[in-house]
Amino acid sequence: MIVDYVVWIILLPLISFTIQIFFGKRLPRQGDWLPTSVMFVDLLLALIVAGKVFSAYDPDFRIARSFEWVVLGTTTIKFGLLIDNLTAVMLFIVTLVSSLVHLFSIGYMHGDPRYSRYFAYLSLFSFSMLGLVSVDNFLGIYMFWELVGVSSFLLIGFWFEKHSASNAAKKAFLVNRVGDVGMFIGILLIFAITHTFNFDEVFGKIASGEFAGALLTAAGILIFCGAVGKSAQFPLHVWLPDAMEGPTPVSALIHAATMVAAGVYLVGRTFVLYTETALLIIAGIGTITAFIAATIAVVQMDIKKVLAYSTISQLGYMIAALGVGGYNAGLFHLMTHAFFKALLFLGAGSVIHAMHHEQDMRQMGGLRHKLPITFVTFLIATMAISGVPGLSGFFSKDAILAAALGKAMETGTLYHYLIFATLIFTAGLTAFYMFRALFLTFYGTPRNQEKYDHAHESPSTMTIPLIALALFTVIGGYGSWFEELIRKPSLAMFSTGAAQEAAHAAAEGAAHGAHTIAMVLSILFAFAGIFIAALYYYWNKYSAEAVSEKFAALYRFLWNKWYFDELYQATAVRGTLLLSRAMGWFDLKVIDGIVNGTARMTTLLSFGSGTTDNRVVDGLVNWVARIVGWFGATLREIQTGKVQAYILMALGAFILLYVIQLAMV
Amino acid sequence: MMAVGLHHFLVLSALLFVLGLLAVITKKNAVTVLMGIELILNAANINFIAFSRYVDTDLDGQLFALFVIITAAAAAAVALAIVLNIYKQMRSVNLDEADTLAG
Amino acid sequence: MEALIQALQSQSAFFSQFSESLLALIFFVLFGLLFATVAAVCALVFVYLERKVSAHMQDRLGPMEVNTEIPVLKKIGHGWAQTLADAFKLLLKEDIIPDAADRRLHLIAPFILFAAVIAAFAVMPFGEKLVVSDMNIGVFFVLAITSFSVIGVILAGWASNNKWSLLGGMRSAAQIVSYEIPNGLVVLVIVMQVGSMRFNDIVIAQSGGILNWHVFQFFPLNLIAFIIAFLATLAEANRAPFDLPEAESELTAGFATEYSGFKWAIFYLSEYANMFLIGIFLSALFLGGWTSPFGSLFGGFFDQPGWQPIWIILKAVAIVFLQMWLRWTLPRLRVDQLMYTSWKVLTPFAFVAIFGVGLWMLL
Amino acid sequence: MNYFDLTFYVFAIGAVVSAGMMVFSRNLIYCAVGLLFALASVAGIYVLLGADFLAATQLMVYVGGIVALLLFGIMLSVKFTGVELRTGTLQMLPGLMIAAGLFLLLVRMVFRTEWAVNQPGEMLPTTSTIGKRIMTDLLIPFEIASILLLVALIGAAYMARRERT
Repeated sequence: MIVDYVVWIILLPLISFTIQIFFGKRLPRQGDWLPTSVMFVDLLLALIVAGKVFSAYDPDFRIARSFEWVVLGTTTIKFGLLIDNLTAVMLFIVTLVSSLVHLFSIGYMHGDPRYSRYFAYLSLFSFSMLGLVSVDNFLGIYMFWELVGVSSFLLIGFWFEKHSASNAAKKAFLVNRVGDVGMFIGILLIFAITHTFNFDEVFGKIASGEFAGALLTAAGILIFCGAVGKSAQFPLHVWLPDAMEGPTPVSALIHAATMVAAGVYLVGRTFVLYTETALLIIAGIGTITAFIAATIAVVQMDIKKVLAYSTISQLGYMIAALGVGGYNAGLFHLMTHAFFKALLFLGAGSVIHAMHHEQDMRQMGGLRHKLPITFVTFLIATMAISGVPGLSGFFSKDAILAAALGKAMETGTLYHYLIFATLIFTAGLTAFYMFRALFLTFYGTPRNQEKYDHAHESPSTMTIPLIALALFTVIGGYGSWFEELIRKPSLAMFSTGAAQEAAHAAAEGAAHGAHTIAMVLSILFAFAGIFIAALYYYWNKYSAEAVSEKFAALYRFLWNKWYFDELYQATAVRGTLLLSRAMGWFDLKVIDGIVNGTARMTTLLSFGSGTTDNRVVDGLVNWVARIVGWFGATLREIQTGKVQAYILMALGAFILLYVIQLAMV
Repeated sequence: MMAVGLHHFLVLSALLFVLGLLAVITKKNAVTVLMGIELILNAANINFIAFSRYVDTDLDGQLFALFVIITAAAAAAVALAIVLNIYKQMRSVNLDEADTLAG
Repeated sequence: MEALIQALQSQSAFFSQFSESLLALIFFVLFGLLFATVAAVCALVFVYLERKVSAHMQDRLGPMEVNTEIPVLKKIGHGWAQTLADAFKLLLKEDIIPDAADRRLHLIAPFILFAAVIAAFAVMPFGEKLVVSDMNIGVFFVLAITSFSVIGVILAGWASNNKWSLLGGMRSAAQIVSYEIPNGLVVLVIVMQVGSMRFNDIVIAQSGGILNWHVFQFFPLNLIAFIIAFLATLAEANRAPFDLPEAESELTAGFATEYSGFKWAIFYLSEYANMFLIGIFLSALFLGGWTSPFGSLFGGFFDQPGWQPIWIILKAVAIVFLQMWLRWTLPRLRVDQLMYTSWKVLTPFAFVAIFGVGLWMLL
Repeated sequence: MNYFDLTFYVFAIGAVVSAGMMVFSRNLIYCAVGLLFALASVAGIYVLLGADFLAATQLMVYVGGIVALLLFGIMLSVKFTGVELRTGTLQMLPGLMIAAGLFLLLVRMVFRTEWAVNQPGEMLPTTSTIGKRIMTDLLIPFEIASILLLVALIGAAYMARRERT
């Protein structure tokens, strides 16, 4: 029953994509109503599914149904759906954000020459993302993973006339490919060892100890590579800021709320795969990402770039949370982040729409009078992401910090204390740069009077999604249902033997003690960040320019995004070019030189020998030649150059051989 | 005359095979050569199916013949396209006249 | 048939004095003659029908007068004897073979065409028991055996050694080959649903009244399939609006230009026999075949075996009437429109139908 | 001589005679017609061997497809208006000798090999078995065959199209 609903949730966007891509232009209003209404139906279905799943109120709730897909000799590849609490939550998030973004896009994309195709792409994305969160095996997740990548590629490069947009699309696709290749190798490694793609069967093999050791760690890290690419983690985070070249609602849906969270979802879904070593790497990468992205965001002037780096930073938080064992906290943050980051992006989209596609914050200012609804919702989202108590972001971020501190106290290693310290400092940075963006955009005096005068509040198709998301941002963190329902999967769940609940309980206890400290620290840092931002940009007590001049080197370092793009340009891109140039040089100078040298030497030699040849040898050779010539003249009759004659001769020879052999036996 | 059995089919197939071969060897026109090839493939198919009935009683032979038919269809299409191209180049499809590359 | 012969031999002393193979030979010939006759009679009826349909549709006065002096028959009126007169005229006309024509192929071509159509009748289910050979690949057999007609048409066009004939033949061949594709695909739709290619299985799957007919299942996918099948078979039979191979205004009479007398009659016969074949084929696949549309209504009275041939012939005649209706209503297509219809309209929709039905059955 | 044998001889003689017509006729269209009847007779032979599905496929692919294609090929590749469609032959005598020799060898092999002949059972419908095998153990060959057909389709269409300059 639930499975049927989920099948329809996945298939409906595919159907609307098919209709839209082929007939969209001929439908009334270019067909925008079709994918939009389909997404709202999907949202309704997802709510029904969530209701049915949560009414059981059982953390171990799961329905799996699969069919035999390919039978190759003795190996059967199954394909199917897995529905548990996590899937239900993800289905709800995706359909909610996607339907609101569809609605928002009707206003935002109005008048675009490829309006109908835009909605077709959105449908394709929704289909892929919904499939991604519902399949029950690695192969399926990989297929949908790539489909999500393709739709992201299509949407980033949607305005492909712009050179920067088509380049950004290519960059996103290529950088993702690096991670995906790792993931693909990981999946093949898992298949090679366990002979199955199915999650439960693979985890069962791990639980029974058939799949362990260094190979398991390697498989985990390889699978994590996919997450690194898709969730824009260090060192593959460079594509996400460029992806902001796509339409802003797309940034909200794909590059903030859902697709980039797929990496987090992947790590969560395959959590039992990761050994302690793998988890430490995951936590480290998440923390580094969170910190680097936050520092870059501090100096950005483009409103979407700020949000992009903030997304990377928050994804780093989630990954780090999973890495320190805060399974629940990471996925909780995934959900709340989806709400407030989608809200932030749509708010930014509303601002950009009002400012006639101006994205530079230096051109804005004072917009709170002109865009009241956008301002209020943006403020709520900013407070949520900064961790102001009472909003959803506070609860989830707090849970992550508590998990990090709990892990540090439990293990007592330096690494884990370092991770905690970095994360809490980054929390302060987050509050600072988000409020900086808010003050620059909405407060102060208008810095571009002309654009300010033309600004106007967006139509209701754009403000309704803002209000709806703001509502979820406020209430999303309350209640303990998430903590109780999304439980960290333990190996015991997949082993057939007796359950081992003891380890699970012990870990919970340590985390609880850390909670209070973490909460106090996080509130402290959040308000410190907001206060400093206000000092600089609201009260204007200090001048930001002065600081940037004083620390010019650091500022340039951050402004250039830690020189990552330059680094990759210098190593990967230039390296390839250099290598090929070196090859070319080698071919031209060395090999050609050798050949030429040989040729010259040969000329000399032959000149010398030629004279002797002409006189002495030729007499002999001519004689031989005449004999060969005679043979040749006789035999060339056979070589007619006609295939049919050759076939004839080959067959004749065959028969001759056969007869000879018969005669000999 | 003995009752029809495996041998009859094999002899029939051999006869069709050599007839096809004869067409391949002796015909000047490329299209007729192609016809000869089709006949050869059919002779082979008779063998496959006869063996699948008389020797190996599951359907492996028939399946093989099916794939042969598929391949023959693809081959005929491509070969005819080539023949038409040759005709465009040389205004003739006689194999003995297609000797541009012969020294 | 083997069973039939053996049964006859064991039952009757008269038959047992002949060898089995001789009897088989005789039966082959008998069945062939039977079907040729049936086809000829059908064609006569349909020619008459076509004249009447066209007359009523286009207000043609036409042949309303041909009659006899025999008192009883004279009463019928309505030019009933026209078609008989036609037949006599055709049989008695001189058989002209152009000087430059290839005599042998000129002779054989109409018979290839005719044989292809007649052979397909061997698997047509006129009733549950009323079928010559209820092959398990019946539908596929029909598609395969009717592809002979392409060869007949090309040969007729070539052997006449005439520009019109050759162009008509080539056009017809291209048309038949193109429309075989959507036709084969939509036949697959039905075969997928039933899981068998045997005609009787397909018909039995639709028993129980009009609502169980395939055309109303999987709405609207099967309806689309039926429309595609109807148009594709119409084109394969070279009927208007797809009658380019014999477009009078362009090609005189297409591949049949150089034919006269009896051989021309064979072409004529094949066309009408083919229409009837299509009628039976489509009604067996989509319209319930020999089952009654009433199901168990009227106490199952119409479900008795005796009604079976009547039902299927009624349905076939209805389809033939539809074909005639289209011919006298629609103008002819251009060649490019013809190819466009096949490749860019019918084939994609046929794929939609296959995919849709497959998905539907999976869910 | 029973029913089965009679049918076999009818089809076998039909196949050989029409194949002979294909080989020895000088008229291209006659060659094609000879091939047509040879292929149709081979389809009959398939039926005798219990391969009903293959027989229908043979008719469909060869008669409806390949022979029609060949006829088109002949008509497009020969200047046939005014000139008769004739093809010459090459090396007829050596060809005949080789063919006869090969035939003798093949027949010798057929009769001297000890075939492990099983008594054939009843002829059962093959279609569903073929379908199931194609979709299970022969899936990969089947997919490759479909890709081959696609490639051939595109390649043939590309090669045969009119040059646009």
